[in-house]
Amino acid sequence: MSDIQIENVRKVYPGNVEVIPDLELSIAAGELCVLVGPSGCGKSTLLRMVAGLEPITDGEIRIGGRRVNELEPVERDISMVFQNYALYPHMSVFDNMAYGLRNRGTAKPEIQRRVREAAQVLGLEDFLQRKPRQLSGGQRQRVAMGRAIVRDPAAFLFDEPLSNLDAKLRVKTRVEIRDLQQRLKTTALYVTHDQQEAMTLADKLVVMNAGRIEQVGAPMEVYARPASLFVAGFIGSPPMNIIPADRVPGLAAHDTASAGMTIGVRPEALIADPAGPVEMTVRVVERLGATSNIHGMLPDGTTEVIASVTGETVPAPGDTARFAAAKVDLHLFDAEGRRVSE
Amino acid sequence: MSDIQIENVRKVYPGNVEVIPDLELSIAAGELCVLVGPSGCGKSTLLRMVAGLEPITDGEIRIGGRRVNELEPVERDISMVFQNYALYPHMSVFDNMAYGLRNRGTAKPEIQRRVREAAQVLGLEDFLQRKPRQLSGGQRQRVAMGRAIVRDPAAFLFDEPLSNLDAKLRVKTRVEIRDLQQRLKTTALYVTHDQQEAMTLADKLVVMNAGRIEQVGAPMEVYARPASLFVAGFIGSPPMNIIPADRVPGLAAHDTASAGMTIGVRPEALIADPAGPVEMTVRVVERLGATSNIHGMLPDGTTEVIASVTGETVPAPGDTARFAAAKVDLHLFDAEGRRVSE
Amino acid sequence: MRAKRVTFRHRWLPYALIAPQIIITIIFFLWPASQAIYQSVLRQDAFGLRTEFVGMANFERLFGDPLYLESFWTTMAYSAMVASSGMLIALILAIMADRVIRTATAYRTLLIWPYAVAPAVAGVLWWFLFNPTIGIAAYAMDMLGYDWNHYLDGGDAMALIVIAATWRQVSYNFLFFLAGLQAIPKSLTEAAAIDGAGPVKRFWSIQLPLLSPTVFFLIVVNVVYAFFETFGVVHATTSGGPGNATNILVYKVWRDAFEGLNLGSSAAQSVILMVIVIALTAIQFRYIERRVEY
Amino acid sequence: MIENRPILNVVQHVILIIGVTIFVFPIWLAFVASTHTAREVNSGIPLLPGDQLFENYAQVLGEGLSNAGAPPIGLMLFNSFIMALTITFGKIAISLLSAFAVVYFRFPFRILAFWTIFVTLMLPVEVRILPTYEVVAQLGMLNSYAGLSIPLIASATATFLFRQFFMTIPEELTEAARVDGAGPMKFFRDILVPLSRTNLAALFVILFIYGWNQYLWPLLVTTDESYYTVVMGIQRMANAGEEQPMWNLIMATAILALLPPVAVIIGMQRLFVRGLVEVEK
Amino acid sequence: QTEIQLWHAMGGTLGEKVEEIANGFNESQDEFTVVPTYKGNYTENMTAAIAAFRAGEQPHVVQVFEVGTATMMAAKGAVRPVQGMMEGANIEWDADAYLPAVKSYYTTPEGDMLSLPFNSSTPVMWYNKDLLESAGVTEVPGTWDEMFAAAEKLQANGHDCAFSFGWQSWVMLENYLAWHDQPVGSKENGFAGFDTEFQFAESGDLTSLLQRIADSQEDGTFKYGGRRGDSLPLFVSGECAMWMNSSAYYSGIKEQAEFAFGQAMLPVNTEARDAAQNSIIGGATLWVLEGHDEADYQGVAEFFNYVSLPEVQADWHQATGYVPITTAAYELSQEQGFYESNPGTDTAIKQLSLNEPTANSKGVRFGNFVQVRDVINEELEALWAGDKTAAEALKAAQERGNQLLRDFEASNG
Ligand SMILES: Nc1ncnc2c1ncn2[C@@H]1O[C@H](COP(=O)(O)OP(=O)(O)OP(=O)(O)O)[C@@H](O)[C@H]1O
Ligand SMILES: Nc1ncnc2c1ncn2[C@@H]1O[C@H](COP(=O)(O)OP(=O)(O)OP(=O)(O)O)[C@@H](O)[C@H]1O
Ligand SMILES: O=P(O)(O)OC[C@H](O)CO
Ligand SMILES: [Mg+2]
Ligand SMILES: [Mg+2]
Repeated sequence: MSDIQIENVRKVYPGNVEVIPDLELSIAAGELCVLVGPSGCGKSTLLRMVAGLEPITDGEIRIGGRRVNELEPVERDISMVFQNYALYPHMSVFDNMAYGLRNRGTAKPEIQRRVREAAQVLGLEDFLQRKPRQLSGGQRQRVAMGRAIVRDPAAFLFDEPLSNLDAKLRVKTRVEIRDLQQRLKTTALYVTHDQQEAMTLADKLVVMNAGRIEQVGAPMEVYARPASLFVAGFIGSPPMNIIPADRVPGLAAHDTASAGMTIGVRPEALIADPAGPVEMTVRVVERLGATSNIHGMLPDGTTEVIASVTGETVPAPGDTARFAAAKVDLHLFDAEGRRVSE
Repeated sequence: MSDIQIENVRKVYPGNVEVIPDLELSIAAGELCVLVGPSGCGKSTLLRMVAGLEPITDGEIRIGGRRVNELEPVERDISMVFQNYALYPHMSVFDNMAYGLRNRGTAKPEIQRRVREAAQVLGLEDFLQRKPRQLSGGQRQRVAMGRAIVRDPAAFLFDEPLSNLDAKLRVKTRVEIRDLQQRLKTTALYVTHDQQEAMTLADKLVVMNAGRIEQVGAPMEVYARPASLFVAGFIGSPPMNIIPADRVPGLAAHDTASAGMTIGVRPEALIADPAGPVEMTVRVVERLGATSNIHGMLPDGTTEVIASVTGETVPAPGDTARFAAAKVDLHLFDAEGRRVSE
Repeated sequence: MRAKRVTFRHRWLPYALIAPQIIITIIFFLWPASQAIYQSVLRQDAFGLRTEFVGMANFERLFGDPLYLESFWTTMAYSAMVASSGMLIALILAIMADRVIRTATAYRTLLIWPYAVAPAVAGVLWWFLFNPTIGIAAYAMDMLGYDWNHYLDGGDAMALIVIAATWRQVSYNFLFFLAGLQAIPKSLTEAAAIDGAGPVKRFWSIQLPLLSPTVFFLIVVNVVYAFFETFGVVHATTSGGPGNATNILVYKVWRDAFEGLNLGSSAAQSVILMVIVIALTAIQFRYIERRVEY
Repeated sequence: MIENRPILNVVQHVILIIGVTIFVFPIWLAFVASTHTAREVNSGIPLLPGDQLFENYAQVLGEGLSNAGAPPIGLMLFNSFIMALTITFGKIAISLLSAFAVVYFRFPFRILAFWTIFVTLMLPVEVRILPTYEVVAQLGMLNSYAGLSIPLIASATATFLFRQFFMTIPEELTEAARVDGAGPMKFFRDILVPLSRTNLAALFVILFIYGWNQYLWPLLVTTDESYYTVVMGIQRMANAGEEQPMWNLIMATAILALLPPVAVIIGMQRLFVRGLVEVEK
Repeated sequence: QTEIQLWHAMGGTLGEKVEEIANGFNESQDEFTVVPTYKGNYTENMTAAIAAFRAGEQPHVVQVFEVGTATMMAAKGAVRPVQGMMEGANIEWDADAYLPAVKSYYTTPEGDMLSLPFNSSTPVMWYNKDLLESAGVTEVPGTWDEMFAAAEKLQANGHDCAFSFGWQSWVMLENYLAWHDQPVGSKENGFAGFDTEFQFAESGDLTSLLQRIADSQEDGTFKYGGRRGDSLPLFVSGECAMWMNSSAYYSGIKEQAEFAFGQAMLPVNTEARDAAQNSIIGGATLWVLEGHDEADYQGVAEFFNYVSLPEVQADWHQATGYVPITTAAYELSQEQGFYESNPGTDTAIKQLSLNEPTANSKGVRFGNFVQVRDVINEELEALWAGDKTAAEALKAAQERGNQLLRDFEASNG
């Protein structure tokens, strides 16, 4: 259990491609830090620099206070779970988990003990003799986890470990990961592009965009007070509605609705109100059970808006519906997309 | 636009594997019918029999009143969208869409017109000359859709058309599909194993299990009154909590809680109540933004329960929390798993 | 053998499609092969003017002939050497090239050349290089204090044909190994690095096992190559000598037929070879079918 | 990359360069020999090109070495081309069709047909050379391009590779084509053949080289100089009977004989390598 | 015009000469065209023709070396005896014009000439004058003892390899035995029937000589350079001072050797005899194959007649080193002064006619002899390689050879 310090880190790929200009991040010991951001923003690059799989162009990374820039991956005392699991296809589940221990010269009985322990934690006892191809996706994922935990490393690194699972399994597995991490109390750096996953897992949420950090904070803090339009659009599902302030006059105070400002309002903050300022033509209604998403279009004909409502009575496609929002639920952003603090 | 009638259909695969014993289903013209069910329950098999890709062992399928059992796929006037899209990798987007028309001897200008029209509807105009591998997953999916719609068939058949997309895109695309189908008013049979997709898309929802239909109905009807334990557990996310009736004495009336009966209660129907009959030890709390899922364990130590709550104040892992549920939100099932009507 | 799950239905088309190959196979393979079987139980004079049925005598003679058995072992040793040295060298080069991915293509382009050289010509080239009187390789050996003479020394002659045959095949093996190595997901190597395996350990415990389908495939290809296609090499260099040191089975089949004019024996040898190879084919199919199906 | 140490990289390059040098050396020497006089080659071994390049190549291209059974090389090259291309295209054509039939149809006698074809898989013509020769002679195909090439087409290697590849083509593609109204032949032409492009390229290279490099068979079935192929010519020149071989001319011919297959292999390198992987997997 | 196919084994300059002869014939008349085709070495040429015969595609004429004689003779129905063909053709022809030493080899006991002697040779000893002189060897060795003595001198002079030879069975076994009037096999070396057995291993002097040669590899006196003519480079490059092989290497040596060379008679092994008997011929003859139009054979006969013309033969003899096959050609060469201006070029013919041939020296005629030669080659190579002693090698060769003789008897019985 160690902290991870990333200081002034820069990454330039061969061919002079600067992917990360200058990045600063500190992860406390035992914390689960989730990096989230759109594809290509440099999440994996950062993670791989921490792992030692990618040279660090500039800056310093410290794990447990020790500078690791020049260390080989194995010397950094980390474990990594890959997106495609990277299980050794020709080895049994047992051997997959034991491989790292064997390479470190751990004694046989000790290996036995640790692997069995991890297998028990992950419910893999019955599969230890199988090959990865004889396992389902979820089971494979758990083997990858098992491989990471048997070594009891200073830190876990996860690169989109759930993206190969189907929706249902993904939800289930992320609970397991969270549970496990809380019990083991190992520092973890977790990369995903799924904001929901990020929200539910993180102690500390880091939103990245184009190699830079847009916002760092507790998930609910980021959700409640997105620091930028980018974060506002990225976190939350269905995503926050982004409405040019001049489009819906009644929504916000006049003084704010100036100079290219935009208003953000979450779908669940829109409340059906026949006198509300937001008028939309309903296109599609999705009934999700407890809630329904109403997809509509503002009268300007270009701005799409989603309202998330509970209850049985919903408008039908083609109807015109009106919504209101409480002042406290409105987020204001300036022309550069930065939050205008209120 | 034609209706589809499936009557007494039976399917036995070579090797005497009976996959569908006897199935009856009627899809009205213009209706979007979604088949949902766990993997291996026979959804694809049924769809493929309708498409003409799989011989029908027994029974009859009629499209637009015409018996199609003996017809080749091409003669049935249907279009199909495959799970992996099955785009011709060596043909441009244009050629992919035009191929079916060319094979039918459609005139060149007509092909041009129809493909351009479809491309416009789907926002593919700029990609017509690209090869599938040069497209993103979402774009590929749209090409597959385009290939289906250019022919203006009597019916669309979809086999898990979204399962290769990531979560965000899946949500977006299903809205598009719904929108498109509503505009074209083409009869559609849609297979998925994702209950949320099924719920949001269907005019008519068909829940299948092991080659049999468990329930047919409008999505909200199925959600509100699941006909069986299977449907109850399958539809809704997080899934309905299934609690042996004798485990939580205070929850339902004594007389119902007998003889192996079970009570179903949806996570959102559990309301935090310090005096509520449902007591659980909190294991994990997932904060999703507007709502939070609280995963816990009943005192019996084996029954897992999820409560879905709104609001900022949530219990922490390790806490004990209590919940209540309104009588109307309880679903009762008998020992065979059939709904006990109330 | 399996077909696709999705098949077409047609009454005569499949027959029409398969007919050309079947016809060619029957005329130019099955018919001659059955002739070979027929001839293997006959004794004939060279011109085919007198024929006598001798039953299994030709086979009995072969199995009782120490020279045939010697030729058999020679072939085994030769094939093993060609296959193993060819694959080993290719593998080493491929590993090196795989590690320097960006320049791999340049090396590949250079290494590909020998593959284009006919075995017979490869034989001629190496014969030229090792010619005891004018060959530069023989000269170099001489400088190193080794008196190279493949006309006399069976070991030298064997080395010569092994080198000539291997030289050409290394190119081919290299292509497959490089492609195979590059197809191994990078993340596996990385996972192994994190798991504390150094480059050598990674190679033995991860890359090589994952390369095993390629290795298996190449073993089959190389053995078949050594068995049959290197006829030209032998013919162009040692002609099976000195003594019987390089008289490999195919060469013997040919020589007994065309130089020895002993058609019965040659046909019997053909039959034995066919049996061996058909067995090999069946094994290969078994393996591949299993691999495809898992 | 892990272990990104400069010394390791240097070692790798050194090994590769040594490897390449050893492998290219015989060809270099052949070239060197082809630029000297016969006498220079026979006495001492030059390592650098001489000044006879033009003379030697002019001689082999012009008159050849007719007494050693080698007519002017132009004709032999042409024959090699015809033979290699006939084998290549012939084999690809019949193999594509028959692999299509075994993979995409179920029909009576399919298994029999399958084995009829596949017993030939690894049996080269060398093991049944005499009876094959007699069959070809009976069919009057000695001294003809047909006799040179068709018997060598009778092998299932290409069929086997196509079958392996076809088995990996997703079934959905076939179904999509059926839904799109494509019958078997249309599917074959519009989908299967274009998809097999890289495999075709790989096979083209392999078969071209196979055909070009044939040696024993042409030696047997041709007695008419106008059908001699170049590989056979080289071997004959080297096997000069009772004389000292003309190494300079032999090597000039060898270099010329090398160029077409090398051109094919290098020109198609990218597709070839990709095809290899797909074929093999 | 009718085409006459002629398959031959004459590579290099010899091949050019064959083409010259064919052209000469083609120009001399306009009814027939002889098309010569080089089909590889003697073995390849012969077996290609046999394979072609089985396939019904045989040439009219095929050149077969002397060891194939028994095989060809046995193929009744496949070959057309020359005597009958020539006599039946519309030409003037005299069988007695051919040198007896040459003719007898290819003639049946009944006096029927089977094939046309075309290129007959005999092994001689080629020597490098310059080398011998500089080593102080004034007299060309005439006996094996002198050979080894010369070798010592050469080595004292810093030259390792004294001698080598090619066609080893022919030179060192068949001819050695004839030269010393000893049998290769029973039944007059096979002339008297197929039921013959080899006896060469019984010759003690042969055994000890071969052993002595093998041992002399130790100091490099003898160097083995391969079968047939493969060792020619050893001689023409100046590496070995003496080389025993066919007289027919004359043109090749003349073209390539950059030193003064000469030819002398084969050395005598005084352990066996004081003086030589005579050597036996080698080279090849032209055989006529059946299965063509009768009219074609007229052309073949005319061609054979042309080949036998004194001018043609003399020219061939002088250019190649093959012996003249007709008395007329020999006399013509003498008249032309060829032997005076090229001393030693009559060595071959002198060797052949040194004495009246005995049963041991008129030639060999064994079935399957092509394979027997392979066997002998293999066993001798084992001897040179030190894997066997001379006695073992000869014994093994004899046993394996006898087996081949029995095979031949069985399939041609
Ligand atoms: N080896 C490389 N050489 C050059 N550019 C690279 C290399 N690897 C990645 N990149 C580029 O760096 C950028 C960041 O890549 P990275 O893999 O870190 O993104 P990511 O955030 O993990 O995206 P994703 O969610 O798609 O995995 C991308 O633009 C990518 O193209
Ligand atoms: N060709 C076949 N031969 C035999 N059994 C088959 C065949 N195709 C499918 N099955 C079996 O039929 C059952 C139903 O398969 P089907 O593909 O219809 O399921 P599905 O509901 O579409 O599942 P999924 O959600 O995984 O696609 C499965 O048990 C499957 O193994
Ligand atoms: O080289 P040649 O033509 O003299 O023939 C040598 C031997 O006689 C062949 O058997
Ligand atoms: Mg990434
Ligand atoms: Mg399915």
